[in-house]
Amino acid sequence: MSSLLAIDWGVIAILLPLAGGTACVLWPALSKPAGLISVTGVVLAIAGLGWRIMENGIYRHAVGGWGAPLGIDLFADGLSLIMLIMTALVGLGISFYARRYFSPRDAVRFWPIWLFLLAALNALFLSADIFNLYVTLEMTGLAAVALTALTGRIDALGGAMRYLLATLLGSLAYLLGVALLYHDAGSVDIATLAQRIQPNAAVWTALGLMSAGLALKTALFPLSFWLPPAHASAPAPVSALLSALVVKASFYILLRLWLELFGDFAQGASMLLGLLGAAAILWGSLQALRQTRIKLLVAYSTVAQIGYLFLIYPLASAGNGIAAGMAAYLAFSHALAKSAMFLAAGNLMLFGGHDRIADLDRAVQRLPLTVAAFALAGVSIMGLPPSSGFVGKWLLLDAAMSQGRWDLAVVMIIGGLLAAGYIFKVLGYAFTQAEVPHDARAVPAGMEWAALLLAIGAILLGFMASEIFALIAVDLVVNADEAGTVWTA
Amino acid sequence: MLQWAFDTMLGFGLLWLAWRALNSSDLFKAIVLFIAFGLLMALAWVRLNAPDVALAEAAIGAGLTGALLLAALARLGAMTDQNVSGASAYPVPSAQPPAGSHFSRGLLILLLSASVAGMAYAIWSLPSYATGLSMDVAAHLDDSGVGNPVTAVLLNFRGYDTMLEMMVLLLAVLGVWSLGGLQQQPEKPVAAVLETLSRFLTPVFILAAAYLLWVGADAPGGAFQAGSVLGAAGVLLLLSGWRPRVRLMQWPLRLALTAGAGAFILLGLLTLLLEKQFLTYPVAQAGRMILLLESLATVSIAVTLAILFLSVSSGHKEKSGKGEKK
Amino acid sequence: MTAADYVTACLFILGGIFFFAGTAGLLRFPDVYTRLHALTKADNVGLGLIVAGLALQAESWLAAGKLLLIWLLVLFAGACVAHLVARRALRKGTRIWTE
Amino acid sequence: MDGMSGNAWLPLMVVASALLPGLIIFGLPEEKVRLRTVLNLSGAFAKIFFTGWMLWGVYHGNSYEMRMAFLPGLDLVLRADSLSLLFIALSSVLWLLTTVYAIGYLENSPHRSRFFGFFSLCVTSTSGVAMSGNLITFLLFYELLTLVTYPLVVHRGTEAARRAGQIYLTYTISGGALLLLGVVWLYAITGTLEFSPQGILYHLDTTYHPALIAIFVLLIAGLGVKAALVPLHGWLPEAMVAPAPVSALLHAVAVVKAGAFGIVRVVYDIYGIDFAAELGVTGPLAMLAAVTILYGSLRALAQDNLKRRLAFSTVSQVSYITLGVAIVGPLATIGGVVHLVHQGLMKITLFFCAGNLAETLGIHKVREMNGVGRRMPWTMAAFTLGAFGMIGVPPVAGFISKWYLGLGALEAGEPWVIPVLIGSSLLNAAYFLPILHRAWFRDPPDSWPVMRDTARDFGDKETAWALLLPPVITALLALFAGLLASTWFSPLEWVQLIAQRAFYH
Amino acid sequence: MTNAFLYALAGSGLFVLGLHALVMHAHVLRKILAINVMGSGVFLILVALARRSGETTTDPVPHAMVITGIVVAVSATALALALMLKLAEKSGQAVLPDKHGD
Repeated sequence: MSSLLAIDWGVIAILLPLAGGTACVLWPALSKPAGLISVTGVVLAIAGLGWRIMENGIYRHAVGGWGAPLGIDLFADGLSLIMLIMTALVGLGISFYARRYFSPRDAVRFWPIWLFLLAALNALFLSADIFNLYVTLEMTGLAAVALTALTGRIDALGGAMRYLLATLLGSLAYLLGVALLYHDAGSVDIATLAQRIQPNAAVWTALGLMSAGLALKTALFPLSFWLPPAHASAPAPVSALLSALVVKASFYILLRLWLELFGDFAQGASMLLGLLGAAAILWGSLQALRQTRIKLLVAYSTVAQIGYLFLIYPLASAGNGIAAGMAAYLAFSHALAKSAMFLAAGNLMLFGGHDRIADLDRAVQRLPLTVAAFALAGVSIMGLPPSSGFVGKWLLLDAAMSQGRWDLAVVMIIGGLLAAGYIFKVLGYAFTQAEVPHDARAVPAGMEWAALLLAIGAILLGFMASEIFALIAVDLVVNADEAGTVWTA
Repeated sequence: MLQWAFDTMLGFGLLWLAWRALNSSDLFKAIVLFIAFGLLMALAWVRLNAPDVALAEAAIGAGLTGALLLAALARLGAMTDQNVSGASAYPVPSAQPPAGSHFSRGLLILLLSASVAGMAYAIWSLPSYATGLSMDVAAHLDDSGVGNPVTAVLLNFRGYDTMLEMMVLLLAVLGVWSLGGLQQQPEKPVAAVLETLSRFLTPVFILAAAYLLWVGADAPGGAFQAGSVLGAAGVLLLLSGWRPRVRLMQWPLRLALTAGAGAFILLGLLTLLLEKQFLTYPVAQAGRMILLLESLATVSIAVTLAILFLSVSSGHKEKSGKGEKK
Repeated sequence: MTAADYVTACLFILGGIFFFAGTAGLLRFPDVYTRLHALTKADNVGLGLIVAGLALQAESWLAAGKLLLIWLLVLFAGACVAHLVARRALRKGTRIWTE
Repeated sequence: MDGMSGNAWLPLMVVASALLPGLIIFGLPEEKVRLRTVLNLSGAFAKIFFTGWMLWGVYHGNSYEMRMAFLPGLDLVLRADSLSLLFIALSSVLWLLTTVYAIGYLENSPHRSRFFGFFSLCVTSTSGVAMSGNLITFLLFYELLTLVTYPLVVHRGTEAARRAGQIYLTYTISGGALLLLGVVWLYAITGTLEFSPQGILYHLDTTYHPALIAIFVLLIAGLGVKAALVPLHGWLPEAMVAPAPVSALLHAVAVVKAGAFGIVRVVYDIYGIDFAAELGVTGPLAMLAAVTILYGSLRALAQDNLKRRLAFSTVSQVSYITLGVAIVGPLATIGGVVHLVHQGLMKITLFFCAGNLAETLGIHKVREMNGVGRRMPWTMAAFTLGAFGMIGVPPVAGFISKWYLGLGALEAGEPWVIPVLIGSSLLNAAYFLPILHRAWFRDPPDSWPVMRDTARDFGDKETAWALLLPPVITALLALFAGLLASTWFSPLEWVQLIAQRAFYH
Repeated sequence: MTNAFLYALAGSGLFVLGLHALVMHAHVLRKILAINVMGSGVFLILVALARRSGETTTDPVPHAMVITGIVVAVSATALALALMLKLAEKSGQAVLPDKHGD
């Protein structure tokens, strides 16, 4: 067993999908099996990595044997691990959905790009080097854009174009920040930087540039203009990937930078992020409420839910460990719920040939598993118990209340109400007979179950808050000075 | 003093050209100005003692990007010609009136001025002497297997970045392929002079690429530069009407395309197995391994760039040979 | 300063004049064809003079050879490109300037 | 799952006895009628069995508690104490009867698997509400109840049902949000949410009192939505579009009682009745309850639609519970809490009967009820018992509640309650007696209203057995709860036990 | 003192010029040009400041980073151009459509 423990599962988690993607390019006919094998392998590798981290604490691997700051280190603590688990599980669910979703012609296009995206995400969550993060960020962005445009329909092309420009702009701003940090402190390794940087003009400018760039890529209001058209026009599994995982990538980098580098001196800036998050909740929810199509509704819901993630910044003063735990938990919860929602929306589109909400026509009877998936995911998005969304919201509310942040608490409550409004709008019509009956196409059972299982995951995660916080605590034990603030449940 | 004057002029020249390129009324002119801007950038790299970057910039930044832009513009002109109206080819909906009211434009200018001032201040406040990682690089150069520090960083110290870089290139091709081909366009007859030119230049390009690759170990040059020169040869051939046979090219093409990425992956696995350390070369073998990696990467880069050019310039997607089953 | 240096300086000045004239022509001449004339003149002769000047300063014959090679390549490419541009202009129906 | 030792599994079994059949039923195809019926009934019987077991145990001083880690610092707790068992016992008995009734009512109608699935989940959440050992567990099941009743409200799939569902949700979700805000605030102050006999707040410094009053308002507002306190009652009459068994369940057991039960818990086990009185929050609550009692009765008077009249009657009657809770004193407490059971028995009878009239004869309006007593004597006999109970005619159960409420008010020195009780009783009589008069003393029409499209022909039979038995049984239960109030197994006896524990600890 | 700061300042100027054009122009090709100019600006800053280590020994790490960056830029440009062409083929013009393409 210990030999299994010695394997560098982190490297495997990056290499495996890369190899799979390359194999897809070489043998297009084998795309689907190669894809499924790689994704399953990644899940196993992440499980191995998780085991290793539980046993040995923080994972660090010096690529090339040089070690930071000269070389690049792979690095995983509890926070990274949770993001990796999120990616692996949600990716697995979406992959099994995509297995039936794409025609053979599209499958050849989808799988290699998705595998490269998966590799990029894994590499990103395993990175501890701000320039390496830039490369993985770009790789993520290009893959995401390529997937968005997959249908070749005009709205998808427009959405992808807007998305590409936004993501490139975001990356450039981030890279400029990297340049300033490097020239200020002489390293791109996060741990080294953390020891060296002082709040001076260059660091502040880097902070502004990187935050703005990453906020743009995460679609923080008002930089969210690109998200709804892209996420709504992409094929359903791709929308799920984008909303569940891709926006989390840039969010994770921002969080990491904040936790390790900027958090100590950037209180004012964190207030600004929190304010924008609150605005995002209100604006995104109101927009979602106005939509007449499911996918746009779900896309705007993502804009709103991203807002919740940013509320962590002003509330983070309670201690980094708690902030990281809350952020990881919220991100995970949203990833499960939102992917389930997009997949369910895809089923409904396939089923009725459209995604007009008012014409759902008793979908609840004719497509029960799908509507159940949508509803369960919706429960989590609304933040109603028993679900991970509820737990996440509870943690945030509790933090807000203990710090006297009434404004944020009220925004969260209102956001939950608005979310209930837009989700039950869909469900209400799903129960109702439409005036004109519609023809329907069969939906493969595998696709229904993929959506449902992800949604059930979003519910079950609600009972695993203690485990998530225990994982976060893994690295805090090593950073002993913060161990005192860890919650032990 | 003379140097200062030159650098100042070059700096302002860059800014001026960029401004002109971005705001000229005619798109063709804009692209030509942009290419000129790229060449000036190459000069700036030389002034900054960065010959490797200068080579890459001249070949990729100015050369291939320029070719891509021009090809796309030509396609765009032809397309809007066919699809919309009988407007002339080049001035495609020229310089659309910039969006936004006077107020918002004023606000934007104000914001941008503020941000440039802030950035300038931040840059200015940096210490005037800093070595960065150059000491570390110099200390380990002997163990890296190559003598050119830039190559050492690219292929050894930060080889992992370069590995992901190869994936980005592959991803670009996949992305362009996944869009599907454009509508076929009738092939135009190619000028005899161009054909001769390409026939004459191709061997020279190949030779130059091989030289850059070889010399990259110890002097400016390397896989990216060599690959882009080779890619340029491909572009030239494509321009002069050369089209590889679809059936024959399927496999070799895909192999060439993935050679660099595949080499990195295999080497990564191998080092992980043998050395228990990802992408760690044994010091004695490092030079050879890097050369091998670079050679395969050069092929991949060249093919990638040529395919990208082809995809943008013409409707042919058969060449790329998407493995579709009818 | 050796004699070679003086020769180099002269060659540079001459080359510079050609480049200047070529650039002036490019900017001032009335149509594509005449501008091409100015441009290629500068490329061919101006660059040739500069290369010659540099070659005198070269450390080895090999370096001088490389410089010569560059000049030849530019000559060749310049000629071809000038031809292609002129051909394209003709095909497009750009009229030749006459007084 | 820590704390699973000893008697931990019984509360879990009570919850599971409704949950598991429900989940299995979701997966059943429509035509598996027999299997579904077996599952439903065995679940209901199992629940009664486990409840009886726990009743026996609690009576003899045992305690049942299941604890499970949930949030950092907060557990999910299911605990059976005397109060929760009262509610559980009520819900298990009524679940069994309603299930029988629903099987008869929905015979041959579509989507039954879905219906019974959500029905079971509804009972699951009610059991959870009843057995919650702290406020977070209560919140969890309380919100779950909202979610699983929604599909029942919109079950018919018509545009009207969708609208009604929207109104239902607007009220309940907003209420849930207020409740959540209150609970979080409370937690931020106290750091615990456990229910405990003297409350958890009495030791707090007086500087917290304004905040605690605000929290009380939030909590009552959140709970008051489901308990249909004026002005938060608007959803209840609208939810009448649901099928009759749903209305019966919503109004007699699950939803409104969850709200009322929550108010009892907050006043007794979070604030503590003495501390609540000290804060001065009980007086306004009692006033609010009194207003609701009168307002609901007045509105009921004006309704012609039978179910809507019953709905407004519910608005009025449920507030007796709140009233009893808000009057500080053991006797009033007894009156209020015992009404939890009494009102449930009586109101479900009335709704069953209304459903029978609609299902058998197509009668939906009061003015269509002329002479219906002759056509359906048993049904109307049950209805009459229920109505008498509502009015407070001895010896039906409703009288007991009102009697204790009145005594309690006098004991607590709040004599203004007496006129409210009398006025309400008069109003009750004013809207029930005309119905009874029509049913028994007017001549039946030549033909009954056209029946629903799924209508069944019962011939000379009064109606189906499955439809007739439940109301008759519940009516008898309501009667006996009053008649035998002084025996050891009556609800009143049990409630006296509860009041004893709340006041004489 | 070297020319490092001069070029770095020019780089920040390029970044902002590009940003301005990116926001102001509707035509996608111009936006792509703008992104490229911005990229050049960032690269210039990255390499220019590496000159601070002296005339003879420059820091090679930023050089390697910029070469990496140039390759990313050309990849992104190619993808963007292909997208633009496809969009123009479908919609007849190379400007971004209004928010929701329906």
